[in-house]
Amino acid sequence: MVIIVEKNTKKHIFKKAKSFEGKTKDEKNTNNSGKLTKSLNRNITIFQSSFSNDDTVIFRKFQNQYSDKIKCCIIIIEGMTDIEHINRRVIEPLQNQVFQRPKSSVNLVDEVQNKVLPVNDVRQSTRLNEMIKAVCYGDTVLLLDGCDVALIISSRGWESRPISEPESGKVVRGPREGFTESIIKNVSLIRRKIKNPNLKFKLMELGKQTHTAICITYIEGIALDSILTELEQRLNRIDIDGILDSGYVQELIQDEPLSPFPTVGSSERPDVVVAKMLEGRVAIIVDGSPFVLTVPHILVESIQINEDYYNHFLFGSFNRFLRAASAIATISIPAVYLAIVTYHQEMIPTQLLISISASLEGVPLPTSLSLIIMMLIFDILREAGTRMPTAIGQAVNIVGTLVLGQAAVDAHLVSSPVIIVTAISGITTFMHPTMIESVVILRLVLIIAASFLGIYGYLIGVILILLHLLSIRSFGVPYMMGLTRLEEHDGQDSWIRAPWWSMTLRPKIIGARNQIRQTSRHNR
Amino acid sequence: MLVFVILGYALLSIYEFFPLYKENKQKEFYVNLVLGIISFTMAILISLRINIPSPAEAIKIVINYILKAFAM
Amino acid sequence: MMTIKKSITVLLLISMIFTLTSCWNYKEVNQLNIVVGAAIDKGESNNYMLTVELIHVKGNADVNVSSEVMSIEGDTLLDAVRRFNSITGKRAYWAHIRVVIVCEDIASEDLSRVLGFFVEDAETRSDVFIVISRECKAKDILNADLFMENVVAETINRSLKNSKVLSEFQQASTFSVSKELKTNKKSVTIPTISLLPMDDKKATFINGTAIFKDNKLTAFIDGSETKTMLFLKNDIESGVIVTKYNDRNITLEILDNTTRIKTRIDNDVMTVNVLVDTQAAINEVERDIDFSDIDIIKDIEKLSEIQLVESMEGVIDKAKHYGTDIFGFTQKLYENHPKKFRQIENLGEVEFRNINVDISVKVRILNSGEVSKL
Amino acid sequence: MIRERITDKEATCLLILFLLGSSILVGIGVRAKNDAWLAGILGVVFFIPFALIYARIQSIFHGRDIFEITILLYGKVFGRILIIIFSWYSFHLGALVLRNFCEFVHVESFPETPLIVITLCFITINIAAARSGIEVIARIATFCLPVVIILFLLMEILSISTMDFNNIKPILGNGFSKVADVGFSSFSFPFAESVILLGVFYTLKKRESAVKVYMKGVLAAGIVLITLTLVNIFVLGNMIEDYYFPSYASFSFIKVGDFIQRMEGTIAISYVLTSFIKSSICLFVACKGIAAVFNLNHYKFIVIQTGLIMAYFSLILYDNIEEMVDWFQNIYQFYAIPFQIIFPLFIWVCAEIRNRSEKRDQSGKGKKGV
Repeated sequence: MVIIVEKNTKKHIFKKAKSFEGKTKDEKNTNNSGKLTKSLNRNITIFQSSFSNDDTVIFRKFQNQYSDKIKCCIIIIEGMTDIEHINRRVIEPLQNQVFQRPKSSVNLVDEVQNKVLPVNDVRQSTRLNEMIKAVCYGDTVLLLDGCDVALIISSRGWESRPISEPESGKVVRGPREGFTESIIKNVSLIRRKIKNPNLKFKLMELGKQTHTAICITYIEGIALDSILTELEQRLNRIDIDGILDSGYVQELIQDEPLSPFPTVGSSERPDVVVAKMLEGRVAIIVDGSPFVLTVPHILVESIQINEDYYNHFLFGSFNRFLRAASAIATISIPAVYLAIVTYHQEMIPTQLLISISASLEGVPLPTSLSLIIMMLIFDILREAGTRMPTAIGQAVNIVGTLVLGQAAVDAHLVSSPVIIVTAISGITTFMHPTMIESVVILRLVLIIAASFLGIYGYLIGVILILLHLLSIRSFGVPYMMGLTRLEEHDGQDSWIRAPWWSMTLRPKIIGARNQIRQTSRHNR
Repeated sequence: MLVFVILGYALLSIYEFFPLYKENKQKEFYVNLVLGIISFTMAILISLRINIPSPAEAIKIVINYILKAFAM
Repeated sequence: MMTIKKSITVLLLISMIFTLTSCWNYKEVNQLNIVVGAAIDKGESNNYMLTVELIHVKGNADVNVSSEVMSIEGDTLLDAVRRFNSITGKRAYWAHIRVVIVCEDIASEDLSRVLGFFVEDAETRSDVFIVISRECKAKDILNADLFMENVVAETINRSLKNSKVLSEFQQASTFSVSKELKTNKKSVTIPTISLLPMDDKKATFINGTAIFKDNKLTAFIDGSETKTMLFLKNDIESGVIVTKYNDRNITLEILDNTTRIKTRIDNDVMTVNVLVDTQAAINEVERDIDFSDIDIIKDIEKLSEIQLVESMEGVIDKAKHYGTDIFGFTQKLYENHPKKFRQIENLGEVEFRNINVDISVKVRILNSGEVSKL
Repeated sequence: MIRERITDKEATCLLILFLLGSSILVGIGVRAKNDAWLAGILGVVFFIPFALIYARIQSIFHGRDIFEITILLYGKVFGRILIIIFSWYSFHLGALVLRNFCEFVHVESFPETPLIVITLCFITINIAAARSGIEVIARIATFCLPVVIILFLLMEILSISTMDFNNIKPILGNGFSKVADVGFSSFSFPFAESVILLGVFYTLKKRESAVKVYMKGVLAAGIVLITLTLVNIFVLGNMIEDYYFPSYASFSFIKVGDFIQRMEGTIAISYVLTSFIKSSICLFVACKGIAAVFNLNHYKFIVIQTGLIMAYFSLILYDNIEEMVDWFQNIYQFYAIPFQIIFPLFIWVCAEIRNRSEKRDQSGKGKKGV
């Protein structure tokens, strides 16, 4: 699939180049290398042929009012550029200022760049490709008559969402800002938190069609070089036509593409990302996506929520414990219920057994099947609820949960314990939003395993999952790090959240380069 | 039962033996093949309910013999 | 490549689980007939007649529990158990059984044969209460009329659980009985159950103890004798002692009791010292006794001590008469002096009759148990 | 191929779980009835010198597995014969453990399910574990050990109310010789079975750690097993030898109030975990052994087939559970002598001699140099 797409794009580019070569015959010699000519009109036609059938491209020709010889043309794309900025800082000085055309064309460009334009980012260019790209990015190309050198004036500016609190991962306590779709804003959000020259940003571009900007961010001296080089290698390997969200990148750089567990983290919150960077992780900002990726991502991070660190450590630890317990519960409860009810009835107290038996009276479906169906219905409701507008979503939820559930029990389609189990398991799913994807799948797998060998089937399933979890790594870091051993160092920030004054070291492998987070005696 | 056994082993051989053969790991391939044949015959015998003599019996007889010899 | 391989492994494994295990032991709860009580009688044509009490559940939202009793005969117990399937259609489920009632006749033949099924089967729990039906068929007990409860077995279960309140019968489970049977140094004792007529109805009534020699029922003792036996076994926690003082009945409530047993083997003579230390409260008194007089309390203590010793001696004599060591003295002797005991055992002289029992009882009245002085 | 490494702690967890595997199921020294705990203590005491020998072998040849050591000491032909013997034992032990556990599931929970189904289901996780390598098994062991220990502690505390402490009397009622005899069998099962771990501990980080791991592991496992045996005696008394799986039976008496009862299903979790670890290690070592015999590059290619053979082998070993228990109690301790005592002694003596001569050589060379 991927290969075909690649071929198509190559052909397309080739075609474009060909057509533009054919049209202007005498530029053929000069334009083989994609260079400008000295004639303004020809240059404009070159650009026009490049942007043929694109009406959003504006070619604005104008002259200096004091000198007819100075003819200019700016090329911009509507909507991508800050028009006001161009009018004031480019067109106005060029039209109104008095300046003489120097003898050579190069000098004219220098003159304009150095003396006329009050813009901070202006560079000269002779390569056509660079200029076309710049136009596509929203920069302005200024062509001058008689010069084969053009000026690229930075003028990117488009409407973007203001910084607001993100929908996911709301907090009671903690900063209320979230990343937006603009990479520049996102970078500034991170920069604002770490005022330190060690904070590094490496820009690169991905996507052969979309040319999406991507920024690798890390703190030098904390982030491991091995992780960084590995990440760069993987990013360089990416060969895709377009990237519309950081999810693309996430999937393309993952260690275990088939694992249901995420090995790349993502967050919408600058404070979370910065905290992770301070532990030695590397962040990847993708233009156009409010979700910033962090690597390496290990399982513990799924139960670490930023608020844990802002609240009292006991409360934080309690919440963390609840989250861990409900993570286990949400995948286990349906399977264990199924195993006990269909295989190990001796474990149920007699009273309970009687009421379960009564609730099963007249239910045609076997428990295993009804449990699977209910789980699927729950997932359907969840999926429907997220896509719906809020008002309708609530209605769907009410209909789904109350009406359907009650009706199903009344009509003897499912037994009421099954509904209860589904509901508990469903609610606990939402304790860790980042895990939903994996939880849904694992739950079904465990239900199926339990329906075949009871509690032993469930255990086999759990052991298989554990084996999988223990054998995968994220950028060389064991995925279960911190969870297997309850030692002081690793355990401080896994099952519990130790008080800040005692967390003197960074996580073991991730922060191996600079282990010391703080020297404890200064704090206590 | 027999169908399951044959089906399972067919799947296994696709999964296991072909890659080894392709990668030209001859020694591994042959050892694995021998083991595979052993396990396949055992599976077939078990599925056909043919009694395979247990080594536990033999060990028991030998050890009892030795113990008696020592007791003497 | 490796990851694809791995996923294929996982798929293969899952498919293996799918294809290889079809659900042999899968059983839905409503496909089960929950057995709560079982009664074992002698059959008319076959060896055993098994009567079971099944839970009958009705209603979905508000559960209605009632029970049904049915009987069937079989050569062995398992045979009878399996035959139930052909009557009810559903599988009988034994994991929640509460009580097993064994008829006198069967108990006097061989108890261990009955126990086998309950202890060895994986489904039945091994600590089910066991009682012996006296002067009626075991089947009739399960058919008794109900008072306040829906299920007969549950009623029996509760009264057995609360046996400590009255101390006129003890608890016995299939496990404890088979354990004692195996020891063969202690006679098995199992509470007896009978039917008590009440107006025109018949209620179940647990009282007294059946005594076994080896695995055969040999004798019965009544409730008060059972209480005395429990005193000797250090198995009493509460209960009452009724004493006469100046022709007036005084009821002492036992608050706490410890019985210590000391054993001695000198020159092949086995002696057991029983030290009973009881703390009691005067609870129900016919009027006109002044408890402010300490001497009177002393007297009552004395009287009750004598009374206890007398009754204990009586029970021990009775046990010696049947040759059954229901108190576990032999076991104690063996535990404390294994070597000497072995020697005597090898001589063939270990018999309960040969054991000397010395009893000393101390009753301490802690308070008068009255709320007010009046 | 990255060389696998396990920390001391992981190794200790591995050893403890290995020793607990299937021995918590069938109990140790049950033939000694109420002196089983004494037999257990004797077993530990007997084993300590051997533990030191095992550890010594590993620390002399630090970083090498038992197969490399054998070939180094005895050459290619005789060494291979020894390897075959060792891997056979590992293979056989794995099959025994598997059979043991599956028999437990079969008898206690799924009497109607054919044994082969249960066995195949369990061998899948063993194969998966052995394929993922010893590092993963070790890490899963650190995960499992707290679960196992906490479950046992919980169950033991809950079953206090059902205990009868008089059951332990009379101590040494059947004489010391019986206890010593049973003590030997509890030496060979489970303690001396840890000879298998010689095929695993080449991954240890430090030279000295083998001794530490062996001592810590054996003592911890001994304590767990002996407390468990004591609990069994206190609860079951003289009935202990009537049960195939005494600890399961003794935990079945637990009642918390009227509501929570028949808790023994919970303890099955620890049985699964320990048996899983033990049979996985056995499968791993057996595969490594086969790979060493045929000089294969990697053992991973043969895990599936070896695992399947192990499963079938465990099925044909015995016709029924009585036969199995009888074999375990009367034959196994003699059968295991060559593998548990003779084989390591052989290696150890040879290794010491070689070690001495090497040292002498080295010191001689050193003197010459000076």
